[in-house]
Amino acid sequence: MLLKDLFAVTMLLSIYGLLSATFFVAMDAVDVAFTEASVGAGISTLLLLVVISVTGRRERRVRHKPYAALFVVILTSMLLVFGTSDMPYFGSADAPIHNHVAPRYLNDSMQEINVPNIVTAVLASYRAFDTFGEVVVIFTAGIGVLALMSVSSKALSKSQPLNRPRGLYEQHLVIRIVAKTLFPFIFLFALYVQFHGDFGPGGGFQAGVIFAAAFILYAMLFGLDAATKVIKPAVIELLAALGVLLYGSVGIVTLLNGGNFFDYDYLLADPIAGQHLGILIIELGVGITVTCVMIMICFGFSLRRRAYEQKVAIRPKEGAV
Amino acid sequence: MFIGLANTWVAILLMMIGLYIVIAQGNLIKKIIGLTLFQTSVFIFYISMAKVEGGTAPIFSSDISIYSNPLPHALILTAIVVGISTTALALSLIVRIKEAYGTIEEEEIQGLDEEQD
Amino acid sequence: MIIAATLAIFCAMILAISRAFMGPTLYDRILAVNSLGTKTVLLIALLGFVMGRPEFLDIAIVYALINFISVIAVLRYSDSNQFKENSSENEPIGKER
Amino acid sequence: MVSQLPVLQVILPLMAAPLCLLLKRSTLVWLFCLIVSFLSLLISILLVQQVSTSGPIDYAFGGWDVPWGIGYRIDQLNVLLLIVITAMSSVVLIAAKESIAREIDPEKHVYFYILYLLSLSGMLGIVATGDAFNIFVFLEITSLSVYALIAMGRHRRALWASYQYLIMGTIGATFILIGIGMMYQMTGTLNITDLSVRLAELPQKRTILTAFVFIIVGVCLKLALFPLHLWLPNAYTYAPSIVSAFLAATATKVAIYLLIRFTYSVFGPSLSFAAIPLQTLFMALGLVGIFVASVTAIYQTNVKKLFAYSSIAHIGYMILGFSTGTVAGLTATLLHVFNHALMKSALFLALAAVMLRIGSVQLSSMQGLGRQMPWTMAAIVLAGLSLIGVPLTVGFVSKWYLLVAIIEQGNWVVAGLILMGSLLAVIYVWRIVEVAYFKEPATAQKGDVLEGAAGGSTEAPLSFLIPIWLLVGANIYFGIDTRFSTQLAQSAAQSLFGVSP
Amino acid sequence: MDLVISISSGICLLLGSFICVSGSIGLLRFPDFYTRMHATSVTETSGVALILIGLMILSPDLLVFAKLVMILLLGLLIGPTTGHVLAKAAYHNGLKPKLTKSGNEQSSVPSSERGGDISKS
Repeated sequence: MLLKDLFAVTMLLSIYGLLSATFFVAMDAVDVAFTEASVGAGISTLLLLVVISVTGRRERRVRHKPYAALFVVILTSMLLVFGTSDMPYFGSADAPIHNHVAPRYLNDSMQEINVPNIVTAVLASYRAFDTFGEVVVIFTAGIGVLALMSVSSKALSKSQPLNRPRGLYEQHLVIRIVAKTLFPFIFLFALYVQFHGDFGPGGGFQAGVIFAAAFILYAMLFGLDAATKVIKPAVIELLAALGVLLYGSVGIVTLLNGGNFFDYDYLLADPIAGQHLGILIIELGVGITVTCVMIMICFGFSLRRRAYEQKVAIRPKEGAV
Repeated sequence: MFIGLANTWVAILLMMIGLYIVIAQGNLIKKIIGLTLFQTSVFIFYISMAKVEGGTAPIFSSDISIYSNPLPHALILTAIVVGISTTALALSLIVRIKEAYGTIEEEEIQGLDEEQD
Repeated sequence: MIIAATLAIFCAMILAISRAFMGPTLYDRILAVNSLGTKTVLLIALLGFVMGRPEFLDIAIVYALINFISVIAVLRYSDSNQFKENSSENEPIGKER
Repeated sequence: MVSQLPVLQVILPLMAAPLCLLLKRSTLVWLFCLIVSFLSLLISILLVQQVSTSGPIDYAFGGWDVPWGIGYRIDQLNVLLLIVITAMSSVVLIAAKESIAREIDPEKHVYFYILYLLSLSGMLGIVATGDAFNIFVFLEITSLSVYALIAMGRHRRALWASYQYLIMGTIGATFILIGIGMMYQMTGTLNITDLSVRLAELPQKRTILTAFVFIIVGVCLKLALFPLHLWLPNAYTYAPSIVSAFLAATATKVAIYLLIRFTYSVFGPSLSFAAIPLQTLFMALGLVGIFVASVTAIYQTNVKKLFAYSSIAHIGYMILGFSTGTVAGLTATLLHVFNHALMKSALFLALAAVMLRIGSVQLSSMQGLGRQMPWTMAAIVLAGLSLIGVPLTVGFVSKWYLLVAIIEQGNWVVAGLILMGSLLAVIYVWRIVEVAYFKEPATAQKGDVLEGAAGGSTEAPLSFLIPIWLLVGANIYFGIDTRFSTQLAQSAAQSLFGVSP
Repeated sequence: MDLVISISSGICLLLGSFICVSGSIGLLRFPDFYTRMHATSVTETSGVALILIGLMILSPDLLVFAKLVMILLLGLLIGPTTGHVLAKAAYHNGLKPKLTKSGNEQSSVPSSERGGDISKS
């Protein structure tokens, strides 16, 4: 990473995301690849770009304190190589992980849960509480970003005082038309991913990211004001909370029905149907929260950026382009 | 021996590059990029261990008998989400730091802080 | 034949990556990333057939979409003021005491 | 419903957090949080009773048996931590309303309370869970919310402190993730009980040792053990006062819990202490930490920072007890976890009151405060005495147990050094006493004092004095009547040695 | 019948991958941004189309076929659009095509250095 241009580094990170996702496909981890593609190459690149557009793209000067860092890194890597030299070889079927807990998931989940995508079964039923934690993590991040970035409405005047040139996109016809034709398709696809997660790769998280990406695309092309008109930020906040609550309420209902937390067998009379219903609802909760939090984060960044640009523009230094 | 663990060691190499960037770089955004790299490499490490020779993706199909281990996949899905959440929060901190200090270079920020003391 | 195509796409990806590394301009990189994304879509589609489970083409679709969105995003934000060299601010904006 | 207590303990604040968004009004949200927090306290008290009568409680999520699903396991060690966390959170929250109104913009109050509840539930989740990966997830919930909470401080340095903490914390969490991955690789399980069984019978030790080292380093980063403590002072100093009080009372305690849980329950003392010279290392680090941090504390001009360094020193005491590897030493550590939470929350809450009234916690601006805010300053003095370890306070009890444990091992030098460390504590506490009681009140307010906090600073409001004196009272009560705390700590320590092979 | 299928798909795949590789070589070897762009965008569309058609012939069921068609449509829609936008953005921001042999590769005037050389550190 000797590049000084943060922009180039971001591009390379996006490539890294794409490549690692491809690697995950080659390693049979299709769900992970799905997520990594949309997160590593999509959302995180997007966020980095917004931030770089605020902070400036160039690193000031290269200043390394390489010796301490090198020492730590070499020590750690030696330890890691030492530790991994004992590990079972790559792909060997008699490694402990393939023989202790996982066989039950592979062999019995069809009878117990009847969801062909075993990763979904593990994620949403066997380890549903981890996934609940995951949703809460993303909710936390959303609230944290809001707490840090929210601009009071007073500070942000609605009419943009700085006379920005009409950006590339305000005048770009081709891309707007193409995007417009794409939107219905993207939403349809997101819905497919959301509800097809039981049978193939996908699920609430991935669908949420796709939804959010479509929405962010809309905001980028048609402006933030238009986007906030479609969904008010306050509504998004509420929906994000609602998603978490929806997920949790499944657990509460199972509690009230006399089962343990997230024991979907108690949702309906038929345990298998109960499992299906439970997984459906919690995936919906995940989807809603992820969509809203991603939109929330991107809006937060963009609004802050606009406020920042306004402040910059007020200064006598060369303001608008 | 070398073939059998090559995957793991490549993951370790990537991890260490990431860790080095986090520690050595002075630019806050680059630190975050290093952190992302570090985390993603750990994901690679996890996913590598889930692979079974001859297995396919753990999605049930009646004519397939060997699947890769689904549990690490489920764990890493969670971990990816955790990673992006951390990144988002860190980036929002960076924006605030830029607003408050006017720079995102570690050294300059520390200099500004010492000035104030 | 599928395997040959996979390898060819793989080579093409390597070439694209080296262009992304070399730059030299911003747009070269964007172009390289975009072209890499397209090739990744193909690679994933091909890999599905190589591994005998072509059901997982959803991932390829996601790639295509994400690729599109990220190129748009790159161009959108490369349009911003801060990307110019001389407009990086040196003084704090928010007076936070 | 009784059998569901373990999950309710965590789920209650977790579900309450998003509900806060619906309430909107700051006061309402505060009241709601307070109720939730006290309910959790109630649940943890019930859990203490239940565990002490009928032994550890197991709880299986989703009805899946443990190695396959996620299980909670509440034993004597967990309940100790649960009760400390919930009690501290509840007491601190009483004072939150006034303090927050002063230090945080009104439109962010709701976010503050949500993040507060999330960090609370994250900590509870870490403590209650019996699944290694679940620990990681809840660790991240806590960490993310705490980063955001710290960054809400008024000073711009809060941002920088939060960023540093984020980098360190994320590296630590990722290290823990690597360690968990290696353990999983070798055993195929994530459940802690199952792990301990399968790790013990494993022939190859190299990977396990590496996993152990990674987890320990990761936990120590979170713990702010001496050479890895750099993030802590700034984070505690520039965070909003309430957050400082809450964190000082709970965050490092959770990390100590993780350390104990991993060394004793997962890896087992035979592997943890035999394979690496961990005991000697920790003893040395603990001692150096005590001295370096105490000496640094003496030179601080910001009282919050002073106590932050003192926290690092006290982590040193806890690590010393831990490093003995005996029941007595572990009892001392756990007792100190309990007692230190009492002292530090009292001190930081009192500082929050000072912040509320005079808008600064610089030592120089506290001149003559003993006359202006007699009750608050008296609380600081009493809690400070407890920090030193004066008899009849909790500080004395835990130091006494620590000394006994160390002398039991015949380690007189270390015992002497601990006493010297306490002398250093006398110096830094005295500095505050001197300024507050023996200097005339500053006539002209300093520039760095917030506007509106001018001149005649008066006593803190009752909403502060009640929790502060509750804590000070606890400091003295548990210093005299030590049955409750020592019994909790002792049974926890014994259970660890009983369980492990 | 099988033979016909495998031969036709093989031809499509081979042609497609050849086109893709040649496009990438162009991306690497051509002298400036616009020529590189020309190389990739022209070849990419046809290469993607050919490879996907090759796979479509092989597809075992209708769902896979439909997904491949979707990818193809997306590719045909997105590829040219991004190319168009990219070229326009580059030109808009002052990146001049390299016209003569002696011309500097980054012939942009310093004031509009947005797209200028950065990475030569």
